[in-house]
Amino acid sequence: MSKMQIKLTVNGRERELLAEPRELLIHLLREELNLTGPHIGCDTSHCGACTVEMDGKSVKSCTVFAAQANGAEVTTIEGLAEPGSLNVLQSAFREHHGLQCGFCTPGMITRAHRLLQENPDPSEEEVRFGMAGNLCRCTGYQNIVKSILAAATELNAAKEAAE
Amino acid sequence: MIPGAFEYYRPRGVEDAIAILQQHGDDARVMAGGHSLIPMMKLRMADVPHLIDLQDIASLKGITVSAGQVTLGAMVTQHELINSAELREAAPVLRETALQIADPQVRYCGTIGGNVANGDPGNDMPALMQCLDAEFTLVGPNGSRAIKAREFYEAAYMTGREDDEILTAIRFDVSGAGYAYEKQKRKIGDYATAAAAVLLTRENGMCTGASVALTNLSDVPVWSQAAGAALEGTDCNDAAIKAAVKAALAEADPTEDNRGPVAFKLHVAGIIIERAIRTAWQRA
Amino acid sequence: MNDLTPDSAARAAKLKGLGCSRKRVEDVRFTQGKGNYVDDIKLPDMLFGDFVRSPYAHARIKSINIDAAMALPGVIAVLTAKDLEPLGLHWMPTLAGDKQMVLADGKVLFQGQEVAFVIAEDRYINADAIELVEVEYEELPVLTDANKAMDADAVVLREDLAGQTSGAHGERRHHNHIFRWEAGDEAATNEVLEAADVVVEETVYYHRTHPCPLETCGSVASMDKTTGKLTLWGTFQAPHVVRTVASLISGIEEHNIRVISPDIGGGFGNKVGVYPGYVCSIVASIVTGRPVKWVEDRMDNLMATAFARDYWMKGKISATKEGKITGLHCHVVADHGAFDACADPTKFPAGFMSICTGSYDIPTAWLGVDGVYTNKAPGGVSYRCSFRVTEAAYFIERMIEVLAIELGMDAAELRAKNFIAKDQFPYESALGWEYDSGDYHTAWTKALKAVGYDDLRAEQAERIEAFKRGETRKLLGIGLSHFTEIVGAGPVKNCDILGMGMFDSCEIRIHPTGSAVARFGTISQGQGHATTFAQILASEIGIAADSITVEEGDTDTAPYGLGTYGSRTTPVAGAAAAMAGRKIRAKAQMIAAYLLEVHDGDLEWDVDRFVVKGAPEQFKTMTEIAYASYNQAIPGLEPGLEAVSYYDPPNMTYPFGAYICVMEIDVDTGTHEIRQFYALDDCGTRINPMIIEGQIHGGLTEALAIAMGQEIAYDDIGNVKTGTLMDFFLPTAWETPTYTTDFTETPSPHHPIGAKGVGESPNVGGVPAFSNAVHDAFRPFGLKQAHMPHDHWRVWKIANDLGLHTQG
Amino acid sequence: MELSDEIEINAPQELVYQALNDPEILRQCIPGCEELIKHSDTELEAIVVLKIGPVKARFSGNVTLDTAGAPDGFSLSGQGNGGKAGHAKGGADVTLENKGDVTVLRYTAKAEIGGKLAQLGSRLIAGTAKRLAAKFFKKFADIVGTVDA
Repeated sequence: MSKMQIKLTVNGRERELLAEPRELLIHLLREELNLTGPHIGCDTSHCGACTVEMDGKSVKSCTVFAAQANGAEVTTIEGLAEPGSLNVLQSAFREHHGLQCGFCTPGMITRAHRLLQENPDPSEEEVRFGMAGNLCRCTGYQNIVKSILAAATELNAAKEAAE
Repeated sequence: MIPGAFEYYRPRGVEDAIAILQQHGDDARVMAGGHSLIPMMKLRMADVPHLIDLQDIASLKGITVSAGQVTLGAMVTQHELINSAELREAAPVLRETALQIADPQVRYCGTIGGNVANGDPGNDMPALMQCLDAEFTLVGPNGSRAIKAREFYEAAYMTGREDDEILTAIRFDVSGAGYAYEKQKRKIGDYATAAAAVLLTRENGMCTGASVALTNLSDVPVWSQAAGAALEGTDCNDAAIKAAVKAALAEADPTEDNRGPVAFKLHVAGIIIERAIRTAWQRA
Repeated sequence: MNDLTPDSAARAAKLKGLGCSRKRVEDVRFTQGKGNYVDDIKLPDMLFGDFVRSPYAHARIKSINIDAAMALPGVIAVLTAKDLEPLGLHWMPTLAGDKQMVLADGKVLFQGQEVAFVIAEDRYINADAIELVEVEYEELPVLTDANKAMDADAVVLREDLAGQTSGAHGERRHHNHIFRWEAGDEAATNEVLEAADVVVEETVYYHRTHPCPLETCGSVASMDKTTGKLTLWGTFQAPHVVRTVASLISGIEEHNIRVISPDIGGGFGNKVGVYPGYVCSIVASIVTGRPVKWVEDRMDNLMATAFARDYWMKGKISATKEGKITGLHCHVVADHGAFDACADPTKFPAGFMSICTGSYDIPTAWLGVDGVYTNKAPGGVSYRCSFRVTEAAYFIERMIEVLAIELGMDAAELRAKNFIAKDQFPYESALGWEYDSGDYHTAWTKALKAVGYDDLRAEQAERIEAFKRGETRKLLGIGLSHFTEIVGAGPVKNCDILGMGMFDSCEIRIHPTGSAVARFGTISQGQGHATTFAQILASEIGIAADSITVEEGDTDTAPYGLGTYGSRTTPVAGAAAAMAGRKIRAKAQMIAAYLLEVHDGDLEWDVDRFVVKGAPEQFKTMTEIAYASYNQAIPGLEPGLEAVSYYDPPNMTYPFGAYICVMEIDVDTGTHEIRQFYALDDCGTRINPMIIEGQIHGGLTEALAIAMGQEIAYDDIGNVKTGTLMDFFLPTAWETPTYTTDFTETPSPHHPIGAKGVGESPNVGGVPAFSNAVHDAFRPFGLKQAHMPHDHWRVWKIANDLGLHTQG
Repeated sequence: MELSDEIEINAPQELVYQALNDPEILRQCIPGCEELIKHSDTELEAIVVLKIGPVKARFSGNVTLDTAGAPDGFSLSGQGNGGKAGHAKGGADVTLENKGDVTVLRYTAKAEIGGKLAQLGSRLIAGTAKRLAAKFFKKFADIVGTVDA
């Protein structure tokens, strides 16, 4: 099948490449752009390890065709913080032991990032519900939830201090 | 998992999409959010040589509430349904249902149109649409026609939509009825073991309008007229509820799968229907 | 830099050694998405390989036609058993002494079995080519019920074993029989059972499930034909064993094989075994001269790689009227699938199932295990448990419960009455293990008190009354579990894998400026080795954990080790770290003595330095000593400061714990809610409490999944019904409860730092706690035993069978 | 999976029995049947396209008829291969009861589905099979009934 021209903005940078329409966004990111943070876990949109942000939505990039992402703005874990630094969520995951093998972590943090954009002060229940599209086999979620709540508190404190 | 190859189309108008459908017949399919279709393509269960992505068709978007009627563009996502303030006012049952579909990521992509047009008995919106007595707009080569949700579903994946038609909009009346969408599932992301949508109108302590519909309890959504009739004219007392549950279950025809055997599903369905009725009545 | 803080405790705190909840060093990479997993590896000219798999569970292969696949542009080769046969690679040895087809040789024996290996330029072409390989099958009768495997008329599965009346573990009694393995004294046990006041008999089934790490299995093989060197990256929990196996089966000299386990996205036992994908990627790289990557998708992973459990355990337990247990009899039918590819120490084909006397002083016992073949995937790995310990714990914790019912005793009290007492350790069990240490009564009392056990029982009694009065449809279950693990495999005298003794290793090199690198034969899959090994060393050698780099997983640099599984890392490699550290310290002491011009014996160790006894102002820190070791000629001593330890543990370690689960069950829908889960663990000396807690949370969540819904289910004709994460239950944050963790600390007497291993305890102890809660809820209505998983419909069925729906 | 049902056909038993053995009528009645070739009185070969939503599988297979019970009934068994979608095997027992001008046809069918269809589509298979069977007999009744009329 013929390849098509795909133009998208990834982590703030415009990228243009040729891809088969059927190429999955996760492969485009991982194979063509070497952004190996998002991972493939289940292939059927259940695990969320491939979560990236696309046009302000958390999406499972294993269930999006590259062609669909044509023209989109995509952010991956690699684009969440300045190179060489951890953002508040990333630090909180480390501080509260919100990860073990690290495989689900990029998707988890990318999803949590969006969750806090939409709901900056979530309850534990809201975090659990809002993170239910991301599976983790190692942590049992307790410290993931703790990390996200801690990040929310810190972000809110910083916002208040700025006001 | 890698899908088979396809030609990709992203038309900007419904007519363009229909033209492509006409040109390729059975080999073409439209895709809304893609979260039912893409996994099937990746599993190589579905082979779609011509894939028509509807995301650029502006006319398929938008939520409108006016003149006592709700109109939803087919490409309105579950996420948008959940977060629409006017919808929360006009039809809170949509939010209640949408929140029980899949998971957050899938709800950003999954659309109301895809959910109702797909014809998968596991989808939640078809039963709700039957409960609301919604009307679907189908546009095809010969123009547009309307079909009632209650007449749309024929069998698993078989609906009243012709191959060259696109479901473009969903319309239903605003009602102040008490509502509930009750669903039992194994986990987040699963289809219903049993689910029920109920709308009840209450006037002077009596039920003056009742609508009951079921999800994943047959190969089509089940709108049970008899169940509604059992409640109408009563004060939704235990006996009436029991009669309604019995009537609804008489129309259920679940099959055994990993969620459990038929007897279990019917039993759970009974409980779920009863809970939905009680919640709806409380809210009426 | 020398730390001049005079206060020892303050200096010790700075080291971040044992007992410190040190933040993990791995996380800086992982949180940025900079982990390096197998599928992240990209080499120039790399090809992609993947399998044509069988849709049938049992069928003869009549023909394979690869022409259409080969005609597709970008397809390099399609390998079948016929291509591998001349190389002797169409079959491979399993870890359990059986052999397994690499590619289907004449027939297929389970759905998803590897039939052909397609090699193509990329994974898209590969996937298209797989569809084009035409395989003609002739269906054969399918055997999925292990209990029927040894019926006289059962279909013959392994034609290659025709006429073989003995296997790797002795006599074969039937064409589908693999082995009989026994422990204990059956005659004596039968006598005790016959003479007992009370005997109960129950069949306890621990269903088939799968470790399902979030990262599937995969490998990248790169054969450099000019140097003759093969580099193999893969999801290997035991990289050195893979190197040895690869050398043995390929004939490539071991020094010419470099095996690298990069970051691993969870293992839980799934990545111990050797899979056809690994072999085929190697062969493909040799054949094509190009690097070849193979990565499973999730369905492949669930259908074809190592399953866990599938034990039918028939038990009898006897006791006096007062509730003192006198005997235990257990016969297991073990469903091993099509090939015996269990990952167990060689002499233990049923793993450590003989720990099934649990935490109890049971004077007489017998265990017999019959392994059988069925048309299911091979495997039988320890899914977050040390070699069948979870089966053993589940068995005894169910038998205790049914015995309590028979005796009319409270199950908590029955346990306490039969615990091995503190002063009985070291304790020799009836099935031959020497428990090193324990204090079960203290832990149990603490646990019961923490949850308010008596109040819970009172609440339960009230609930039952309310239920009978029709005021509620929810029952309350109190799930008790007291487990004893056996981990740290293992002493070389009785534990080996493919002949390799199960020691482990540590090599330390101190740099001149006082920092260090330490290498191990293990490999982390999320357990945080880079963090915790450094902590052990920090306490042993007085160098801050932050100044110690830990490396694992590269067989060219790491010392030989048996890998990470079965909670063996801390008990074995952790001990090696301590012992290597002590060697360093011993040499450091000599250097310090030379520098301070005193005798070795005049010095004492103080956190990070040697101090002259009685003259605290005279000392040499490790930093000074390290520097001196490289720049001073010290008579009688070689320069440098390095040490290696290969540690052969004298015994296993026996972590234990007391778990209590409080569960609400809706009788009508079969749904549940976990109101409380209390987990007390005793893993001996605690290295990093934060990481221990994380391990417990994760293991409990796996236990929750297994007990409450997770299974690999087959239909009658061998279709895998649970091949995607829609049906294979992995709980989300929404279904997972919040856990309360607690601990007691009973150090292992034989381990250098007293540590025992903890990663698997929560799975071992958690499954019976969840399951017992379900059972306990229905106990007042007559339930004795119901099989897992306790998903909604099965729980509903319990209620239905007990007649609890007729009153509603 | 087991299916059973009964249907009244507006034609005499003899005609119904003949129709059941008529490849052309069967071809028209079997949903999605593209080809039905009669190799002998008891051996048939069929190509059937099964369409469930986006899933389209072309099954090719053999059907063997057992006519020992003629004309009060007969049995058939068959197996088919749907390529990547999976495979199927099954059989049906059909009895015909003469009620004057009307014939009551009763059938019980058994089917085993294997491969991806069974793994991924199990929740839809039984319902679909029921619909397809119903569709077959409805069409059959229509055709045979019309022929008679």
